[in-house]
Amino acid sequence: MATANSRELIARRAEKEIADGDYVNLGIGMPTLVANYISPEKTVVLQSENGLLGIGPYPTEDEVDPDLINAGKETVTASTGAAYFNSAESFAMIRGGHIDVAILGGMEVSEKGDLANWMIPGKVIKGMGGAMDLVHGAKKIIVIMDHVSKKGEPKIKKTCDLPLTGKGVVDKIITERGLIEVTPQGLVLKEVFEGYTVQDILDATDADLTIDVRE
Amino acid sequence: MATANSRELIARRAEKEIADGDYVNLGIGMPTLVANYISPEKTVVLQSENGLLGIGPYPTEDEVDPDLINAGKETVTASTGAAYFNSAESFAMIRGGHIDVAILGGMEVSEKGDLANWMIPGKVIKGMGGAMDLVHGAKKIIVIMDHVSKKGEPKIKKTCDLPLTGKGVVDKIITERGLIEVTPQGLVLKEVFEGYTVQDILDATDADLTIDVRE
Amino acid sequence: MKTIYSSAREAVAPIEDGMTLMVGGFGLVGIPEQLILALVEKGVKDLTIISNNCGIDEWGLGLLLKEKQIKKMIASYVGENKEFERQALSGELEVELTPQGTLAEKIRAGGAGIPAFFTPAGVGTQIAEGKEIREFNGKEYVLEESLTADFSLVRALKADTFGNLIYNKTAMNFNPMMAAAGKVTIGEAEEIVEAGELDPACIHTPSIYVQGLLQAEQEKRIERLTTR
Amino acid sequence: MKTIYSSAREAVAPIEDGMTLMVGGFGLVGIPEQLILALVEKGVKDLTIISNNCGIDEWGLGLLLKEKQIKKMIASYVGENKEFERQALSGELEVELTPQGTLAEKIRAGGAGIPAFFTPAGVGTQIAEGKEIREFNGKEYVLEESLTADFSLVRALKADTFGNLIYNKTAMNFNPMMAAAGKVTIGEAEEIVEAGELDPACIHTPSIYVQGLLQAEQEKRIERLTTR
Repeated sequence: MATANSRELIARRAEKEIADGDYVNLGIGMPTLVANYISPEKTVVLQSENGLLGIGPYPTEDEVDPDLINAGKETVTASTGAAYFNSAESFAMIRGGHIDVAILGGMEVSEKGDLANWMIPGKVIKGMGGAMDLVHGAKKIIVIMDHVSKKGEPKIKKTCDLPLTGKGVVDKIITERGLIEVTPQGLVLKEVFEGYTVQDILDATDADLTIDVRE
Repeated sequence: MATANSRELIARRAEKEIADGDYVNLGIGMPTLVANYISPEKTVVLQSENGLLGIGPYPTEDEVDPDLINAGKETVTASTGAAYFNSAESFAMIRGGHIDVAILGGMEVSEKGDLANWMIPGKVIKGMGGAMDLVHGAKKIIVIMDHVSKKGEPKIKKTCDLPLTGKGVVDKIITERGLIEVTPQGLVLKEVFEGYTVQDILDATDADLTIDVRE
Repeated sequence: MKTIYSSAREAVAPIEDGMTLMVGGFGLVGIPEQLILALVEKGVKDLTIISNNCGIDEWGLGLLLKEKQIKKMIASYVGENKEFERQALSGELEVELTPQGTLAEKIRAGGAGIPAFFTPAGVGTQIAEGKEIREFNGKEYVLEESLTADFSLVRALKADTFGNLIYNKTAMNFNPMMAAAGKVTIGEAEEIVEAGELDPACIHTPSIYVQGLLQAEQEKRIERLTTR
Repeated sequence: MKTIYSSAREAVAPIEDGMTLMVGGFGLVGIPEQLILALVEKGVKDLTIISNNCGIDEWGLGLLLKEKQIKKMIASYVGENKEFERQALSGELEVELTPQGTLAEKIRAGGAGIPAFFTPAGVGTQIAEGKEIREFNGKEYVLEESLTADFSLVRALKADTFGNLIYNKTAMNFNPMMAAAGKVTIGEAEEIVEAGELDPACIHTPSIYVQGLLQAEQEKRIERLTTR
């Protein structure tokens, strides 16, 4: 499982996928951390699918408004230039291709870019929330996750075993070990992170990988 | 053709179809006149499909705002408790069955309640505007028109010859001669107005009429 | 001028066993607190509830669940509630999980007289099983049908006496679409003001969608207090 | 922070012959006056224009028509314009008339990623010819596909530097849906204010839909001056 350290590394690398001026949706959990590392040089607007464009920092105790939360139900603030709207408008933004980047967590990703991240059969069903809409809407879908499961099993596989969130939707996968792009020709390993080798990644991946690592 | 007098008579009779608390859409032309006769005892909210709920009186010269018009493109005012919204929301109200009464003009109405009121083949095509949406949305569709055309030909017919605005959509027809209800059993003459007889109406109508006039 | 109820009990009086209700809110934010409590008190049963979530064990729709008043739940995320889990697994509670954007759009469509629409969400997943799939411009979409309700219960910041509503910040969420999709919509507002006091250009729910109003204080419990 | 153009000419520079444009407004109310004038000046041709109306002979989209810059018009009502009549009857201009609510919904769907939806408007009329008809709950509906555009030109009362827009009264009309349905949307605003000056709860078009801004005075010609 990712250490605090590797979570920070993943979040920092994911931040580089965000360009100045982008509108970004960050999923619940590790993706939310990315917000902490957004360069002050960039103007980035964070969308929250419960109806806020322009998530600000967490509030001070005095600023807490119970009616102002993010999609993870945490109390937040609104940034300058923010807008509130209803859930239909929020998903119009998402589904309509207006979000530049969505960064989501993942349980499994297939070599075709299928994503499974919403349920484990036999375990309690919690629901997909906005994930199934997000994977079809944002211009770039980045999955950030541990490279292997808690049991040490590969999470990047030829095909997903878990029920899908979306088919052929992922553009990039970032783990603590490296960065993999999903291309029409299959998965391409583009970056290997400190402390790992190409072989480490091949061993921990259950799908064909083309190696195209720039030094 | 309807005289100023008969137009007033029709408008006054149409007003009786509006109940206290109703949300009403009045079409362009004669239907717009109905607004002049709405009883001060009733709270009636007039919807304008270009994005206003709560049409007020025409403005004084000082009040004129070029950005505030009705669907007939006349300058208007907004009444107390009004709301502005976009055209999609406006037709959501209409299509979604939220308008209690729509009062529209007509060129022809068939005995099945088909309405033709938007084009005459060979003549200039102006477009249907919101009429095709309105006839499917409002809970009660009332057509007000002259009983016969300028050439003296019946406008209430077995079937419409003109291109339809909607099929089986009209609930009541009010003309200067009387009031006719459209029922699953066909057209029923319910009221005969001053100056006309049942026979006058039968002669000027090209469809079967059941006579059910209460004295 | 809309009916203004003197109590939540009076407002929910016409709600009967077996009805379908839409209930606004995202998590506990923007839920009509007093109307939910009145439904619990009334003991109305076999409800079908359409709401993004199902409250928590001790608040919001979780209270209805605890009293086994809900027969079927249509929602997108129900992970905050242990009793939900128990009833869903034991088969006591019927559950229809819907992607959040599809849920919002199905409700919006219901209020807007659109019976069905195509959406990409869920294509290639179990959500699309048994539903029509069609390709437009080389991409696959699934046909989803609209939702309406016998009653919609929504929570506003302010209402005016005509029934216009405005919502507070992210407490808006599903409330406006639900207000439009209910055959009868009751707006629970923190404050009811005279008609004319709200800016006509800033109305979130125009009065046409609202049949009754209730003024009520809100507890606004916080699920995840997060501060700097 | 969005691109703020220093002139309408600069704003329309990337618009090319043969493109599809959405242009906001109902009648002459809420039309982006200076952007339209700049299109005339630029002389761009073979445009497909999606707009509820087509201006009048001497103002608004009527000016583009006069210069024969429009190849195809998608609109709901075009009765205010003699030159339109002439070009439509002579076959110079292709015309696609669409019920107003269907037009608004097709544009809304385009911006919202909904490729098609069912609507009752037009069933049993020539509008539905050649289109799929399907019954839901005993009523017939016609399948309509969404619309998008290369550029959307909208007119706002105020914009902030982020691109949030608010509209004035009934000058809102088609503008918000078009702003969302344009691949590139240019907002012509009477005033551009600093980000933070607009109330986040009263934004009609959130900044995500807007790519560029132009501040410009508006003539606001009145089609039918009616006074008490």
